[in-house]
Amino acid sequence: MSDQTYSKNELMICVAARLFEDGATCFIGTGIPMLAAMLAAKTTAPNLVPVFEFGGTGAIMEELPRAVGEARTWHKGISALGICDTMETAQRGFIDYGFLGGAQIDPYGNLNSITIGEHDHPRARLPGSGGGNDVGSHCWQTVAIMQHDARRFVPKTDCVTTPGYLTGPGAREAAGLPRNTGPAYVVSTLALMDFDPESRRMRLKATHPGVSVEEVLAATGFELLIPEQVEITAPPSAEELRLLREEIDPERLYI
Amino acid sequence: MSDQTYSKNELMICVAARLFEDGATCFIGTGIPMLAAMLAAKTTAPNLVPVFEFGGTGAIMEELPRAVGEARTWHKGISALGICDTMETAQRGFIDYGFLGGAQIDPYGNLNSITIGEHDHPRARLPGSGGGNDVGSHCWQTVAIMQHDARRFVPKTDCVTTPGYLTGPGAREAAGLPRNTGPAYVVSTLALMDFDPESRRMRLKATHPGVSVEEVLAATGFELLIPEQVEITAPPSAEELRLLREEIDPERLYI
Amino acid sequence: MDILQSGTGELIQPFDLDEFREWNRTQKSRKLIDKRMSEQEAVSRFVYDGCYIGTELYGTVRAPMSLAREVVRQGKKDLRVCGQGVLELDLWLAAGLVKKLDITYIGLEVYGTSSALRRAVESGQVEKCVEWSNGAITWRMKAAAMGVPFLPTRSMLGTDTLCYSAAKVVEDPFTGIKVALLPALVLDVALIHVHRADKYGNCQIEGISGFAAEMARACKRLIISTEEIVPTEEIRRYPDRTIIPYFLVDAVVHAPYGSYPGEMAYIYGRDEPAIKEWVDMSRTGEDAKEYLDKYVYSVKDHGEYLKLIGEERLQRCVELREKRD
Amino acid sequence: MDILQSGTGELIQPFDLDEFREWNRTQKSRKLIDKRMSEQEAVSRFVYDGCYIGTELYGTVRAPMSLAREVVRQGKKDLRVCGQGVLELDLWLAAGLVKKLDITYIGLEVYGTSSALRRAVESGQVEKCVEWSNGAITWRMKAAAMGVPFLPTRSMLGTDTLCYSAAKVVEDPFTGIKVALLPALVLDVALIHVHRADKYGNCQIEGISGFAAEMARACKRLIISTEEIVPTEEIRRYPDRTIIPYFLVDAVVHAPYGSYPGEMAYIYGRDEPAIKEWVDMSRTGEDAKEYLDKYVYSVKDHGEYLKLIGEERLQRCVELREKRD
Repeated sequence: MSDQTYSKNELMICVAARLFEDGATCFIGTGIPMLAAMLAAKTTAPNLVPVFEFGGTGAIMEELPRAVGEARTWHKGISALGICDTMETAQRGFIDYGFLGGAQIDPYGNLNSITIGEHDHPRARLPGSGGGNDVGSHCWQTVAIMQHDARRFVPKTDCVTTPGYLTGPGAREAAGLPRNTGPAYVVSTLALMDFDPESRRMRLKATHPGVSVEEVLAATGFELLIPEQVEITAPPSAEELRLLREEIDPERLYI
Repeated sequence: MSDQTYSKNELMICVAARLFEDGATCFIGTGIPMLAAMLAAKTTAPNLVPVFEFGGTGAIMEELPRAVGEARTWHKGISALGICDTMETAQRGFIDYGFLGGAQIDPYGNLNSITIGEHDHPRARLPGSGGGNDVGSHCWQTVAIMQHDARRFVPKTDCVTTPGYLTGPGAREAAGLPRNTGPAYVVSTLALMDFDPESRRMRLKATHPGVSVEEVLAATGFELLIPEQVEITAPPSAEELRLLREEIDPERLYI
Repeated sequence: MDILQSGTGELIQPFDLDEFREWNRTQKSRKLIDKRMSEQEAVSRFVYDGCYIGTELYGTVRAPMSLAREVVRQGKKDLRVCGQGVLELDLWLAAGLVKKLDITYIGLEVYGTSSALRRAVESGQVEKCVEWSNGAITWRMKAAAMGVPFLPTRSMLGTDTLCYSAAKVVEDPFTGIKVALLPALVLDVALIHVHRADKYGNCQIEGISGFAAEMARACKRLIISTEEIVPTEEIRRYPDRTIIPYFLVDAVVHAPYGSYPGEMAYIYGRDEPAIKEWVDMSRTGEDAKEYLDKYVYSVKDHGEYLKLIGEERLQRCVELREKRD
Repeated sequence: MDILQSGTGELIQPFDLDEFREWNRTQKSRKLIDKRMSEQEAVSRFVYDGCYIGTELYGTVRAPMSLAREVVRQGKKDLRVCGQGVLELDLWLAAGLVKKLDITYIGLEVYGTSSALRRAVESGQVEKCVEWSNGAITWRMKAAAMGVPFLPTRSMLGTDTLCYSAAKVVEDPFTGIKVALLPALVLDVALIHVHRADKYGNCQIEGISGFAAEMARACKRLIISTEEIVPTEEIRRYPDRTIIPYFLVDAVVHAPYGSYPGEMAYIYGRDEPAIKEWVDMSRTGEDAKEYLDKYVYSVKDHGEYLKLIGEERLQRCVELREKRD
């Protein structure tokens, strides 16, 4: 156990960072995925290959990018091409992981980031499908990063704008999405979730330190699968926190 | 009249060169089109924009290219990209003229450059459709350059591999080819031909110096339209010949 | 190859490839013509009320910010706008210029959702949002750039993004898989900011090319703003860097710091406080108006804007630039 | 969207995009691995009898000639070959290695038609010629590179090129025009020659890029030959020049003068007499065999070949190179 205090974002970043497999290609979006990728590159995944949608591949991330097209996304990179190159690389099966966000998520890992309420007369207009739809369609595995509450973890999202497992087993394939792809994890402010390989429904994997299973269930608007063994995520280590605070986000944009 | 002697190729090059409109974009293939383009650039069309299929656009042609991808095809050029760029530029309607060749041509300007005899068991295997099919499909106007004899000017080519007017008026449009495109001229060793705007059939425009209309007809395996006025092409001028022999093709690869 | 599904979204910019070809034949000169002009002239000549318009890359990276501000200054209205943006589209939304959107993502990246977008859409001022993914909108431009009516993709399948788009799902006749066909997108006007151009419009870019190549080939009018105007000889020395040849270009506007407050790789970095100023001011319509008054309406052009920002601030951005060691 | 017409040509390289994706997931490492090896090793490991193979660009320009000769030396046979070529494919045809062709153009450019092609096809040794245009074959690779099953084009329509191809004509569901759908082409092996690469396979090219970007992304195995092996730091300094990132590459072969007797822009020009030697010798099967004996079979590798050519000749080519003033 760490005796340090840390923010929810710091914890999510650390939990997400530990999911990066070393030497894998990862589609990195703005925000927490960038911090997680930098942390992973400095700890357990030094050979991580970050891919940023507007063309940067294989950057050495010395400073935190604040935009997916910034020069920091191709700093000392392998290649700096365009959005077609990265999206088509993903469509061709070359991107192992993708990180996603959204305003709502459902039990099958479908995400909504376009509208709350009726599409043509929305109560809230969200940013749009963005690259998330492409990432969720083509990357082999995706990880969603979410605030955890019942307004976001809903039985049915108002729209599906990034595909998870859609309506369940076989639905992605039936829709024409590439074979053997789909959501792997959800990292939230309360817990780490994965997906049951049979039902394709979201399943609790680990609660964050100090969070009970009941709290997670109360903050989830649908029936979350609970396995026999629920792990507890390791808190940020002192070294992780130091890297985050001193090297990765010294301006505290996110943490 | 010139008092100089000249070869058939020199004459064809000069006649072809005079067809280049100044400031037009032209798809240039290997061989005579390259010499014609260089001659045009040095005489009547200084603002000619040569386009070579493997990516060179707007080269300043100081030395004769011997291949459509050679560095001379983008020497001091505007851009040096790839074959997709040039072909798509043509498909988008940006290339005004294209120069073509083939083993056979028919009254509608269709060309054959794949096989003589049955396709699957040919008497003669020719190089293939190459860029010719793309040029003939997408450029606004095309000019074919041909040896003139009855084995090449045939009523029906063994195959149609570069589209002329296909089976006649409206046939290109019916096949889906871009509107308002098609063959404009044929430059042969004997004459200059154009196409009747109504019937889309080949029509004699001018005979080369010293060639009679009868000779042209005898060397043409189909009924060539003869207008009331048949012009006579101007022979190569002394300056044209000097440019060709001293500046453009001093190694006499073609002339 | 039946149509298995059709998105219900409006094709807000219908197209005709033969008409586009005819435009490219008759309206785009192949002659080397000096196309340098002020941003006022470029915008007033080529941008018009109701046109379908797009800006390249993202509001904080090599974005045509000086041109985007000029569009606001001239009050071009009822714009139909192509997709993805940060500051540049936010300004247009806040100024009430946008009528319809082919939307992929409009937001403030690090700083979250766009209040200007929310106000404009939720109030009904933006009449229509047709949804696409970032990949899809670029492939739509790529289709036009290739001169073909559509491109297939495996994006968008199975989602409401597809339902609210104008894409169509078919079965591939070669292998039987399902693909979404994305209709070509031919913009009326495109705005692109580059590192250097010659006076004819030959353009070169350093670093990522975003979707500059595709957009430049998918529009009827193309306004280029450039950090630097270079002699044509410099272009001709490195023709393999010319991502946009001159015959695609209608106007060349010399705009040093044209992407400010965003960055321009190897020339200047972004001005974070200036970006945050918009983030804060855009939260309410009133503050957003105040921002527009100060930074757009009260300066007559990009030159005056830069004076307002001041040499010291710009110099600080130069120091923060990405460098090639 | 009915099929209005189907070419009768065989799809000589059937494809499955999900299988290609799986290949790219499991057979192409994302790790930075030193992939340098000799041409013998590269060809023997990755080229196999019956494989579908292609070479980039044209036999006299930035062509992988040293690799093409090694394929002949190792006598890989029953090759199914992708399309366009000059010297490189001529050598394979003369050596009797080719079984099927997706053919666009095989000839000797300035020097006319290819006798080797005529002999190989007219004798029935090449069993099948499926026809495409140059644009079409590249778009087929581009389809695979994009990860989609087909691309549409307005090339080939109305011609026998289409009849003898494996393309299909459909009506565009958006505007009603006819287009030919070109099936994706996923090569088993591709050979590409570049100006510089690092040991991991990151490649940069000077001048035209031909179809290197497309072919590199449309193959299961990619052998790179390179004029120069550079430190990765040099690649990382200009990432915007990396047309082929390392994870596409399986082998990196150091091959100075690898395109000889063809040219390599800014490094060496072509050796015209050497090219003419093949033009003359290839006229008859006997002479062609003699040429192959002398220049391919009797030298053990590219190094020995260069010794046979001699420093003086190579130096003359260097003097004839394209220069940036």
